Amino acid sequence: MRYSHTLRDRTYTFDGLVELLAKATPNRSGDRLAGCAAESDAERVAARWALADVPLTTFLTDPVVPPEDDNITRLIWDTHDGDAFAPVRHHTVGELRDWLLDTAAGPDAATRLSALAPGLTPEMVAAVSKLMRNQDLVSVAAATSVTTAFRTTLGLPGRLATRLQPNHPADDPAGVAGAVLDGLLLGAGDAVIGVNPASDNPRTVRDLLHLLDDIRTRYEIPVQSSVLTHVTTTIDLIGQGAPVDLPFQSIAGTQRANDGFGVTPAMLAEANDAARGLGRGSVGDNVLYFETGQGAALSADGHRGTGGRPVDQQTLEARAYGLARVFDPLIVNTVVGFIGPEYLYDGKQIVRAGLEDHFCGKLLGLPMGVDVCYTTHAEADQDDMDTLLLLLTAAGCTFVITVPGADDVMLGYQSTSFHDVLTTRRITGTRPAPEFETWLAGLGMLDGAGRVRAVDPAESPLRELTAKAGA
Amino acid sequence: MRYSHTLRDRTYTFDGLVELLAKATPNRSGDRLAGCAAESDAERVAARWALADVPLTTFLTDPVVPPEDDNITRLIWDTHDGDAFAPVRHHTVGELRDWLLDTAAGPDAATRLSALAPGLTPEMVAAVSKLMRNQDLVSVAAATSVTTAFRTTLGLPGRLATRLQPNHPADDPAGVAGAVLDGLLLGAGDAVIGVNPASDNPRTVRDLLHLLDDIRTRYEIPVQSSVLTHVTTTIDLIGQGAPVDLPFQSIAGTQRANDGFGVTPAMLAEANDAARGLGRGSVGDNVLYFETGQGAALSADGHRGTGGRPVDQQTLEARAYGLARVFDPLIVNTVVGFIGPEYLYDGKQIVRAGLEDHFCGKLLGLPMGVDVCYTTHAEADQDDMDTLLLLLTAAGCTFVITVPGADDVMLGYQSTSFHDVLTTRRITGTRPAPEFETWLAGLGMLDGAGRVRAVDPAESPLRELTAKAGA
Amino acid sequence: MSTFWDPLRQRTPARIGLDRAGDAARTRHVLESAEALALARDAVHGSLDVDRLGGELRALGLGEPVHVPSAAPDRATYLSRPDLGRRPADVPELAPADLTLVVADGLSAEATARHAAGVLAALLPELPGALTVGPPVIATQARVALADHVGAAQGARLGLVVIGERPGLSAHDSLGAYLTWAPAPGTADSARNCVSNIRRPHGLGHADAARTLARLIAGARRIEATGVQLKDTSGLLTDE
Amino acid sequence: MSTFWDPLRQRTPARIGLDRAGDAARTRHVLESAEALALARDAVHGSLDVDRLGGELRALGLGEPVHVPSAAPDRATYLSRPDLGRRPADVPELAPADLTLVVADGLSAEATARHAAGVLAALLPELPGALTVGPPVIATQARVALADHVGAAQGARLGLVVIGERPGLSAHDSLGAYLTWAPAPGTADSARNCVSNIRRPHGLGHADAARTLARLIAGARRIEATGVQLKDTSGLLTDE
Ligand code: B12
Ligand code: B12
Repeated sequence: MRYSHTLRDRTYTFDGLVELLAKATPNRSGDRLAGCAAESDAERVAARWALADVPLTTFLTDPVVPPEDDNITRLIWDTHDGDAFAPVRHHTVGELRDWLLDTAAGPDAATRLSALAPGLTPEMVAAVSKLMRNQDLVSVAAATSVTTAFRTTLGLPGRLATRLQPNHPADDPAGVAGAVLDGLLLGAGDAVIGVNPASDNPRTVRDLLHLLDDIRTRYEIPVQSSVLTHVTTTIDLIGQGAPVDLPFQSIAGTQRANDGFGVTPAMLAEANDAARGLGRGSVGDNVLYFETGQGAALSADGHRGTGGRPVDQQTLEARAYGLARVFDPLIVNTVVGFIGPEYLYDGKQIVRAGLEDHFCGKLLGLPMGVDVCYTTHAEADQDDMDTLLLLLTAAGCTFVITVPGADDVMLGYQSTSFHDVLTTRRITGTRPAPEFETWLAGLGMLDGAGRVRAVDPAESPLRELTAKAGA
Repeated sequence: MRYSHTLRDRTYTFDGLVELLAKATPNRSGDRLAGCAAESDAERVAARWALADVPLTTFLTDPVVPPEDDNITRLIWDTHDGDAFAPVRHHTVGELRDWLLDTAAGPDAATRLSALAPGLTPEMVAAVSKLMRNQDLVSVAAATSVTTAFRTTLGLPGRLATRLQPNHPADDPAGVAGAVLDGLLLGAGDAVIGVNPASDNPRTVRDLLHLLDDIRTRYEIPVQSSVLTHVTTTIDLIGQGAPVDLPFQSIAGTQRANDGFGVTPAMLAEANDAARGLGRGSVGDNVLYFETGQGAALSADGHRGTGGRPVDQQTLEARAYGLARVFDPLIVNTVVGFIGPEYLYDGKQIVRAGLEDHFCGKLLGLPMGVDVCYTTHAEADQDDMDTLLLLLTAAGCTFVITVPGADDVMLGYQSTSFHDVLTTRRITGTRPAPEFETWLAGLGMLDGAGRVRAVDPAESPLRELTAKAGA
Repeated sequence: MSTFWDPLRQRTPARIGLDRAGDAARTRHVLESAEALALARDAVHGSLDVDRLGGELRALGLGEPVHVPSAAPDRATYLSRPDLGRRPADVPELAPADLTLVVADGLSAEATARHAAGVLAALLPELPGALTVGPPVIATQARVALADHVGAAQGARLGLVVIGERPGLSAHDSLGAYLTWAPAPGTADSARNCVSNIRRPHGLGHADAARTLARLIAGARRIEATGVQLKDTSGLLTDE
Repeated sequence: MSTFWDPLRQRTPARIGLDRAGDAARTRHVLESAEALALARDAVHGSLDVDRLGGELRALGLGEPVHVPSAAPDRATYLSRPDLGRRPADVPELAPADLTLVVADGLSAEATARHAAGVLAALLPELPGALTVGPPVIATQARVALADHVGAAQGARLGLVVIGERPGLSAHDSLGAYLTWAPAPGTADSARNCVSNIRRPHGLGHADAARTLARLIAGARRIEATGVQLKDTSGLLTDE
């Protein structure tokens, strides 16, 4: 199918849905790298006009990535819920935007948006996001509610949870424990305490699992832990009896890109079953943790779709959510600015992509978090992160990543700090997950207004937390 | 006084406060144009370290613009309140940041920050803002409260007011009235209904004053109006009995720049007295309306300070607030992205400057609003405006400018639309000024949740609003 | 519902009465604005067809038009360095005249191309015969203040610049006119008068603009000044 | 108060125990981070002293080091075009070897300059004698996958790249090592193994890194593969 639109005297044509979606995307370095970006603002607007007129049903017949080559397309199509789709079946992409904004502003918004989720495919959601302004992305996401639970309940309105990320460049247990203590004292960790191990040595991973589980049980903290090694290692460790709460895996939006990560849907299903089987959750049984990020598919040379054309990175990212939601994960986050400037050049592109990813994930029914972050080689700084963090909080983001001083000393990038979240919670009036909040209060860590007090760590009930780890 | 700081092996020196302030400023095209910007990130950081150590008392003895040449410096020094200054007198600039953040997070924040305002000079506030991240600027501004009143009460917590800006390229009364109707139907105008006349013909200005006053009295709308002509014209028109609520004037941060605008403090005092004398306010008697904006001084070649050195545009902007506050205005707004890319290059610079200006104004005790805007020649778009609007709302901004479809058809730039504010109010849970809200409710324009309903204008009690204007 | 707004839309180009999707404007309106922005950005970057405009100005009978480029070598420099746009690369040699006429591209060459010749053609008959008018100067990559240099070189008593105003979403072709008594480098903007938003259909027409300018010129000659002062003292500025 | 954190700060470079100003970190910490960012950005843009490194690598006794620039002509291109950094400008002619050694600047030339020679010097004695090792290849403006081209050209069974990891606020000089069985253009990252964060004081030391790599090399030769598989099947990877 060819699409076209005329602006002033010039007619722009787009050869198929893949090209149309790419050209309608906001300017982005990764799409330029892939060779699919619009060449001018005018071409971009023309593509948007044409995209606005595409009927949503087109996405059910016209694959962005051919199903015969791609298990994710098959999964998306197989799990599409025609009944849920009914309210918008006769709409175009442009009308879907209007429907979403109407619904978000109307009564029962959260219920109606949740009911729609299984009827939307990732490509529909990606398409509509391309017609939406930052404000629209915040507005609809804020009206959407997705709740999951394990030992804490996540995604409740008015809450902003955090992953406490206590990474260490040599996986030193005392170093990791020190960062966990710092985070807990600053009220972080209610989404997950999740370490990226520097090494992929299974014994190191097991040791870290024990370290985190010991801390949790010793202080009876209602949190879940995760060690972000490859899912196959985690499956093995579950088999060996290691205390696994949340198996983790990075995923991407095409079969080929996931092959590049060494991961298949079957592995994810296996990890899900294995971890659920352990029955370690207290208030819920969502167990998987996924990370995604625009650019991952292109970086693994897994970014091509129908006709061998490059698919834009934002559409591919939404497809990763299509994979994720099949497994009812506890948490998912995009690592938005993590990979580098070749995919998202500067603060503006990172902010926009963060809002898109959050919107798309949430609209598809995922408990969506964001690693609000950038690398030193991108044109961004902490001001951009402040901006994105505040915007995402307004959008009702489930959780964000937090590291000591916003500086990840192992992964080499900057995220948000424990302090940043305290500040944002105060500004926006948001609070941690309820179970965790109760625990903080029980330890005397909250002031009258429910905010985390500044305490002398030497006087804290947690002061011995690092002792067992050898510090 | 020379300042210096060593980073790694290199020592950076700064020849006086003027240079130090400029070099410590975030990267900004206007400071490059003026030739005072830092040459590298490293130099900028060095300047910030040095600035953090400057005692606040330095600003009381070491002028940025020499008092002998500049009536604004004299005004700032003459009106400085030593008692109010006491809590921070012994602090450095870096310690002031910590004091502000401590205070903002503590009890009675609004009271303590208000009490401090008369003790701070614009230069102190500009200096501390340079050490603050976007988040800090939002956090402290959100804790600060400044309330003023005329026919509506502005600046109350949880409120976001708007200027309804119904400009027309030929001052056509029906065209102006049409835009007023559009705005009122979308809940705008509670800060002011303010027209920029295309012409400076005094009769045109008088006609517009009558047009707005007729609409207001006919529908008993608790709002104030303003026709943004030169203050001298307004003074004349008051003399002639025209219905003037708020005299308006653009002001800048140096005597020379204000000379370039044809305005003196005496004129402003005269306008203030004349308008107060009319006693037209119902709930308060703040009557002046000022606009400012980074770059205005440089564009009028009025940007030099001590030693003939260029002063950075953000410090000069704060000095304009020092002038404004002497007159207890009803409203002040920076026109942040209005002038063009030669002063604020792109969305990032506009967002940052908007947050700085709002913070500085509010901390100095002003009822601070922002024209969230950009021009077509800047590297920015409506996404950046969405971002800034949401951030400012989180920061407790008093009001923003709104025009139909965000498109000012006379001034040639893009601001925010009535719809944008409705969306932002919904996302953030903010509401219009109380008197205006009551009026909206009385006309049946609000739904159960207090939000502006979509109505058929032909059925609205306001439907005849434009009739008298000849439409 | 939209019929309510139709008569008002005849009276203003403002985007009034946009349909709502929830609190926001509907997709159609959002795309219209995005499209307008893309086209307005083209207008900023467009360049003036000097030869064509020269032909039109020659027809005014004021002598051979002179092209004066500013000190800004290209559009990117022009946008970031207003100081360079405010002075000519070289000050031209011009015969003395009472009134210097500068036709400048400013931020919209489209505006200048469409309206400059028309406004001047309407203005010339309104000027007093005693006033000598120099040959039209076409200034490119130019700001308002560039005319101060030209006027000073010509020893003019009055400088008049018509210049493209920055393009907005709805008007890419709006012309401004700035009048300065005794033009000289360093003149403050408070010492000028301005007639703005000259364009069609919604702005000021060529004839109206010309009449306003003629009245301002007469007033300026009477009080030997332009700027805040001229407006302040002159009852003449009230429409007939 | 800060004494509480001192012992823990010996164990991690993480910015733990920052003093609060309200909810935020105090000015000192904010400036420290801003300073670290400025310096880390310098590290990204720094370039490798190829001659100096060549001298150190020559001392390993593996023959004359070969310099292979990638297809990315400069740093700006390198950062925006990873595809160019993944292939050599020209594939070098090299004598066959079992193990290809590539020393690449990656995102931190500082890391490569500080740690590459040390890690390799510690590794060589741990390798089995039967394994022939090619002359060190110094790759600039290079990404990990560039080594696939070199290894394929050498007909190598294993490719080892040591490469500068992207600099963070606290570590500008962290080295990564990537091992690939049967290197060939188009190899997926899932078919490699990685040893990362080689640096001092807080990361992996040269000797530890070399030992891990030696074990991985032994395992790879046994199962004739690297990647997810190698880790999956190998009990060997559990520390002694
Ligand atoms: C950037 C990055 C990524 C990016 C890579 C995309 C890109 N364009 O750069 C993304 C986000 C996709 C990614 C994914 C994963 N990564 Co990674 N990644 C990094 C990081 C932060 C920086 C790498 C770097 O600077 N390279 C230098 C530049 C110059 O090289 P490059 O050619 O541009 O980049 C290539 C390599 O970085 C490589 N790569 C990236 N990650 C990994 C992981 C493994 C196991 C391998 C073999 C290769 C590899 O892919 C890039 C593109 O070809 C490092 C941490 C660090 N401090 O180095 C972790 C790191 C290398 N990744 C790691 C892991 C575990 C993964 C995952 C396996 C996580 C998971 N459970 O799914 C996935 C899958 C990777 C795969 N098999 O493809 C670990 C490896 C641990 C180990 N010792 O084996 C590290 C050390 C971080 C950690 N400790 O968690 N990663
Ligand atoms: C940008 C702008 C400004 C900027 C100028 C700085 C700058 N660097 O551009 C700022 C914000 C400082 C400004 C201030 C004012 N402006 Co103004 N401005 C404009 C605007 C939006 C665009 C001008 C433009 O595109 N010029 C073309 C470019 C190429 O020229 P330039 O050389 O780069 O810019 C120069 C002129 O624009 C000039 N200028 C700008 N405003 C004014 C106003 C007057 C009266 C004069 C004589 C000159 C002047 O200053 C610039 C620098 O030298 C116009 C609206 C429009 N549609 O044109 C209003 C406009 C020209 N301004 C107007 C007014 C009233 C003012 C103020 C007097 C408001 C006040 N009450 O204080 C002040 C003071 C101006 C002064 N005397 O110095 C009116 C003039 C009405 C009239 N017919 O007289 C206009 C038409 C808008 C309006 N209707 O309200 N302005």
